[in-house]
Amino acid sequence: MMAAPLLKTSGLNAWYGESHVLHGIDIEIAEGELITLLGRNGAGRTTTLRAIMGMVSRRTGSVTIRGREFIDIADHRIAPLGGIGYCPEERGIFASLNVEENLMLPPSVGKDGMSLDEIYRMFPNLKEVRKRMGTRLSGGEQQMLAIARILRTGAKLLLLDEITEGLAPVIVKALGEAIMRLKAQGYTIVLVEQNFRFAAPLADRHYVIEHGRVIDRIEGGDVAASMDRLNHYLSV
Amino acid sequence: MTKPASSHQTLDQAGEFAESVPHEKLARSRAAQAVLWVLLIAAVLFAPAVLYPVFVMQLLCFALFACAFNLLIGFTGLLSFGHAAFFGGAAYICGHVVKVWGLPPLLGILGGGVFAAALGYVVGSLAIRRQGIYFAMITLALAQIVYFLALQLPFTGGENGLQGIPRGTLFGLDLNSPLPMYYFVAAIFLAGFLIIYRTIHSPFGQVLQAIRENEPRARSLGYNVDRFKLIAFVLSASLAGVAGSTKAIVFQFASLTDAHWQMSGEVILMTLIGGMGTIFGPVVGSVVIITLQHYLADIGSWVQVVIGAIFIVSVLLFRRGIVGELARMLKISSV
Amino acid sequence: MLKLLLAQGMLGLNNGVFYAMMSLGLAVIFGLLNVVNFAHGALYMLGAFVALILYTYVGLWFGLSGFHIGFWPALILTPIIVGGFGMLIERFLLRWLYKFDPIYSLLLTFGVTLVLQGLFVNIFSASGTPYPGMPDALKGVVNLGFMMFPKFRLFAIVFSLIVCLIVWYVIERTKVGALLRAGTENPELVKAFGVNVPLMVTLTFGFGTGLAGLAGVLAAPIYSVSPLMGADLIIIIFAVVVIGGMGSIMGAVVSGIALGLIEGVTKVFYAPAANTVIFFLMVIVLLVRPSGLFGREG
Amino acid sequence: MSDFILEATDLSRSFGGFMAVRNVNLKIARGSIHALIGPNGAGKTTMFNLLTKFITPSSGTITFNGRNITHLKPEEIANLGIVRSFQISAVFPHLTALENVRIALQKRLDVSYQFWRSRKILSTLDGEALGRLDQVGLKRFAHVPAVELPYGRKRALEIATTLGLEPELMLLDEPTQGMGSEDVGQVADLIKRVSVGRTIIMVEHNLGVVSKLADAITVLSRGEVLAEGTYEQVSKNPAVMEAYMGIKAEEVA
Amino acid sequence: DGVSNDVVKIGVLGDMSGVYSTGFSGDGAVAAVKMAVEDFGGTVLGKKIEVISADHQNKADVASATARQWIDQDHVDMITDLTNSAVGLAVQQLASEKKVITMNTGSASADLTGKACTKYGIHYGYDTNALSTGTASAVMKNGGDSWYFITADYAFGHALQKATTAVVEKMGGKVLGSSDVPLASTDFSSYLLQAQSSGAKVVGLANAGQDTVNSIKQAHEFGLTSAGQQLAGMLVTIADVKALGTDVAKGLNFTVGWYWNQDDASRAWKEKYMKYSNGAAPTFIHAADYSLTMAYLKAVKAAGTDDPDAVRAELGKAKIDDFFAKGGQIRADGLLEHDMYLVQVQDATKDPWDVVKVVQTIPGKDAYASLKDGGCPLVK
Ligand SMILES: Nc1ncnc2c1ncn2[C@@H]1O[C@H](COP(=O)(O)OP(=O)(O)OP(=O)(O)O)[C@@H](O)[C@H]1O
Ligand SMILES: Nc1ncnc2c1ncn2[C@@H]1O[C@H](COP(=O)(O)OP(=O)(O)OP(=O)(O)O)[C@@H](O)[C@H]1O
Ligand SMILES: CC(C)C[C@H](N)C(=O)O
Ligand SMILES: [Mg+2]
Ligand SMILES: [Mg+2]
Repeated sequence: MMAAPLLKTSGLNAWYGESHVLHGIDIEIAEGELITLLGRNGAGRTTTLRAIMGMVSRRTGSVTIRGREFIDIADHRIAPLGGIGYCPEERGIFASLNVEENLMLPPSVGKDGMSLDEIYRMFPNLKEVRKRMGTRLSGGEQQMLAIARILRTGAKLLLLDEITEGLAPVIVKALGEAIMRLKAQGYTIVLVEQNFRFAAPLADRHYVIEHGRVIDRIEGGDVAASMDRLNHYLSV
Repeated sequence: MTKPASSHQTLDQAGEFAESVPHEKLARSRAAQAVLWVLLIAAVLFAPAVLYPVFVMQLLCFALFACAFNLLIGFTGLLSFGHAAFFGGAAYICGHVVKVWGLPPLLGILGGGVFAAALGYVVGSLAIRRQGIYFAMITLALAQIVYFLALQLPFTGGENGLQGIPRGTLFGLDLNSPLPMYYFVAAIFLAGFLIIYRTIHSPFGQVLQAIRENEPRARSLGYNVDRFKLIAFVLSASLAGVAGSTKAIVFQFASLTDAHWQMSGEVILMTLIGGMGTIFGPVVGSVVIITLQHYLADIGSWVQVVIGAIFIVSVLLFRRGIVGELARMLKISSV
Repeated sequence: MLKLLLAQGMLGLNNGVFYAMMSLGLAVIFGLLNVVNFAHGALYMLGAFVALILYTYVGLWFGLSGFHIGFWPALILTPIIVGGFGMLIERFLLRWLYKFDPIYSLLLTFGVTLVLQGLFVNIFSASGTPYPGMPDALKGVVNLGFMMFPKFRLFAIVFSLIVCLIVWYVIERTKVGALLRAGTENPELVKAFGVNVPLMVTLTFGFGTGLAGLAGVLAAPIYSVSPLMGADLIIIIFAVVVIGGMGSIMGAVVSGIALGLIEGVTKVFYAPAANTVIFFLMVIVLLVRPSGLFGREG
Repeated sequence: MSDFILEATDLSRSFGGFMAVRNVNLKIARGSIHALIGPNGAGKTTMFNLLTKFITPSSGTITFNGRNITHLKPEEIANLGIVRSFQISAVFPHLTALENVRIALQKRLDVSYQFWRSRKILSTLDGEALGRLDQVGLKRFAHVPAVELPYGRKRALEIATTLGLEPELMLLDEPTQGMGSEDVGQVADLIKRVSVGRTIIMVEHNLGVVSKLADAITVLSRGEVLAEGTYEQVSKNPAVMEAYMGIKAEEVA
Repeated sequence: DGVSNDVVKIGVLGDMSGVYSTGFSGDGAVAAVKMAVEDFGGTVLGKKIEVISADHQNKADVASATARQWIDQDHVDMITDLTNSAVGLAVQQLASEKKVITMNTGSASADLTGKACTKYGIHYGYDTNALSTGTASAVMKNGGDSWYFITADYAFGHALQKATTAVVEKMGGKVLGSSDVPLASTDFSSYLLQAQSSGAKVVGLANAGQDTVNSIKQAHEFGLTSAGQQLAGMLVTIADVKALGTDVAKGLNFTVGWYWNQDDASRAWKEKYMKYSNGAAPTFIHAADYSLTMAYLKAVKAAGTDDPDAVRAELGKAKIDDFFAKGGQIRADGLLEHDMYLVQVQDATKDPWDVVKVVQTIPGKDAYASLKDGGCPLVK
């Protein structure tokens, strides 16, 4: 049994315009946990995160954070009220801002976010390039920047979407280490990943999503036993 | 792959091409087009029987102008905000050729067209170096230079304009009488319209569409994109010039109004209202606008307010224009 | 000759600061919202009319014949009113077009221009009306040695320069600018960071148009207030902005002033060319530096 | 004729002060599949852009079949038989699959500037276009607008279009990026199939695909060539292992 | 014979909203024409008299298109006002080709009855020659013998500058230069500086309406007059003087075709007119509009038809002697020759519209070019 969930969705439905993408997503995560959302392309994992952030045309059902209902909260108030940091799939580095401006951009959403110093200690590469325009960075640097950016805000609940996509193995490895460290520091993390090998050792629990529904839920400890099932879902 | 957060409708998607649609739609579109062609030709032939011929001639000139403009915006994806330079500039040249050199009007119109083509070559070469909104601004600035030349050069008559251009004769017919003049203008319009239609449905037009849809890809397939754009630009400019020259003969007048940037705005408006990237849209658009201007003339400068409001509403709600929206409702192709 | 050069230079500077303030507003709106605001000239005209209306008509409407709202209050009120009007345009019209090609917002504001100009031509006639509210303190001339220069114009120059500086500072040197730029690039994400982007966009548009309104008030006592006063100005301003580099705040200010001066000096040598010189320069700049003098590449 | 179809000598490109590609020498053997790999930001896409002249090199020369092509324009490069694909899929969205391919075939008819002729003459190409589509398994989608095709099929269409030009040298930028594993396999097979009789250069992060397809590999890192050789050679190279795979790297790099 | 289409239609084609809409054209002109029709009785030869009007926005092309339609479609019998010489020249030529009488009051260019004269074109009220004769010689007599012109850059401005130059040079003066300014400019400062640095004693304003008002105002603003230069407005109306205020305009000399306070008949007419015009006093152009409408209707009546040839012949026959024109005569070239008046701005009197006093009457034959010198090719 787990502690009272920090974030819980139940019956979450979401639409992009006319198209109904999520058909009732139920997930929960307790403070300090790390869960992953797995699934094939187009299953609706990204949309789940976006729906939590209010970044869809319409959403229904329930999203509670620390016990508070968020489904009717205006989209720009979700991050501050929920203390959430969202790292989008496409990284969302701003081309017209340099690295440091990118870092400083998101307003604080919680107490004791990391200072610039701490961030540069965690990602020394960023310090080297801090005056370079955002999109001139290499893919890996952009990815680091996207994560660092939300750590600064004091968000303790992180929604991370495909942070390893298109990255060289060397950087994937480094990111894995960074995530481990964050988890150790008590951050609560929702991870969307294609790269199961990356996600498996990190997660407390996996949710498998297909066609906008959670079709399975696998506890971290059971992964080895459930490998066949997983392979089938993901057809790896 | 990362998906765009929201689907973007670009200018390119305002129109669509016949052969990119399923076959039954294609058949229906063919039928609709045939009907439209018949209607258009009938209207052009018989309009002067019911309407004031000068008014219809004015319509035809602007319709040709808008069709020429549409070749760029609708089928090449280039917004020129300086097309008045070709329309007005050619009008002066035509006027000069006919009035001062004493050549027949047909040669005057030809001269205007050739001049506009040359001007189009210069403006086009400069402008196609940039895209989108920058392209629009550059054409606007270059057209301003043309405007100031029209104001300053002695032969244009400055603010007075070039007045009293004789209509002369065509193959012995006196163009001062309304009907010969009318059918002369109608012939020019239909010829211009045909050229545009053919261009759009030519191998060249096919490449233009490819460029509009994905320029880097067209380039990577070995198409000299700039050259295609430039040819389309020159073609459009010269037809705009023919339209302006013809108008100069009809009204026996070439003036700054025709070269002013507001004229560039007006032709955009006509095209937008009728439907960018549709074959018949610009004709419909110019009929709507000119008719409004004509019949609302009594309310004076309120016309401008009405037209501005129409502009706003069509940008907000009917970006496909009248013909585009109709085609969508009837599920036929508008090209 | 030198005297004339200096004198025309002063007038050029006078025009230049207007160009600067106008293109600044346009650049703020373009650089941050990616909207080419064709209505900028019309809003400048609106600013001048608001000043005139405050002075002449408000009293009449309320039956207080001696009641005028003078220049100084107008200097504050007008930008607010015009900016507010701009915000309405943004909120109710432009907002629906951000997801389409920027050409549509250009066309929309073009329509707005037609409507505004048409309305004012109808109400106030196309000919100008002089603005009677020039404050006494700014009447009269200053002897600059090489010319007599009206005090008011001197005031307009200094005042505009200060405004430009402040705006430049706020946008380039504070987080506001960064937020705005980010908000244009990816509004959804900035929203997800907890910023009320639509409000911010509305305020920015209001701010940019407010600048046009401010230029309008400053122009009212100098030129006569007429519905078409912004019609040709907007085209010049476009050229200024393209030369400066679209969206560059610095570029707008510097090239605005520089082009005013160049125009003024051209008048000494070959007056008819003065109107065209800006467009020639624009062509040259575009040939040499396609992204404008201060524009970012690409 | 030399065994190398394409040679780049001392190729460099800087953006502002930043050298994205520095003194790269590259030789591509005729008829091979040559992979370009390396960490993000190594300069792979930039290399592609340089080779196809979408950007101009700051210095260095490129020769193709012994001919210096350093100063040609992108479309001239393409007309020589060097055709590229893009990192993001590049189709003409509102043309049907058939029309997409036909745009490439049309070049051969030499009518593209003829605005006075009817488009109907293009239908002589339909047969061949269908053949091309068949080759990549898209025949039944011939009349579907490209925009409606799923992602993997768009990539296939892109390849079919590229093949329409009968390129001697094809450059593919991350052809499998963002694909589900089932699509990845298909595209890899496709590349293998069409590589017959031509040379292919590809950028790819998916090492599975690289190991399966590539005859030779060049590893770029920080704009420079880090290693060259076959998959076996390169994957055992310690420098590559450290810089690319991150094996042995202790900290975040 | 008889009346075509059973109606006599008069078209007032003017600048209804632009720089010339007060004082010259606009509502004031339409009011004068309508007043004349009413005074005439509303009918002629038993047929209704109809007045239509349109705004040409100071654009010759708009004017000519409107006139073309008026003639082709609406069967207008006479077109008047035609303020702005570019408009006047265009419409007069077009109308004459189509055999329609034009009676031009608004536009000033002497070319209308000079080298561009036409068979059915009449110019009524004033022209550039008449304006310059009185004003320029008055200024020359005061020692203003070197001139710089600020000229409206179109037919009118150039004609006025040419006519004034002729007078100045004939009297031994010199013209040092000129600046052409687009119609409806709002900023004259740089041209004024140019004028200042030319060192000319007189800055001649060959413009009108709003343009004149703005240039005089800005000349004051930049201290031109306090530095000793003299302004000469070549075409000024009392509406302009009102707009400037008598303190700014004080001392200005200019020429008019009529002034309301010159005699009893005129005063009486003014009183009546002000009821039609929302309380604005008539300028001499408005008076001319009334006078010419009367003259035209009388000619129709006398001819017993609205046939243009007959009416034109009638118009040339009768002497025109009313409150407006003294000893007036429409000549073969179409010009109405009548007396002009040199006036000077005076301090305000108890009537707010009494802004000038007449200092000199210039007999018609001195004011205008003679038939021979006019250069009309129709009269040989
Ligand atoms: N902006 C949008 N408009 C319409 N449909 C969308 C939009 N974004 C995503 N979709 C659709 O929603 C479904 C779920 O997409 P989502 O991005 O959540 O998938 P995912 O599981 O994250 O997969 P991926 O591996 O591609 O990132 C897909 O079918 C996709 O096509
Ligand atoms: N136009 C540009 N201006 C400045 N820097 C650039 C530009 N284009 C690329 N760069 C820089 O050059 C470097 C190489 O970029 P490139 O896109 O070639 O990398 P890549 O190897 O293709 O990486 P990825 O695997 O992420 O696609 C990066 O650091 C990038 O920031
Ligand atoms: C109203 C007028 C001053 C017009 C001027 N007389 C002209 O001929 O253009
Ligand atoms: Mg996703
Ligand atoms: Mg790349």
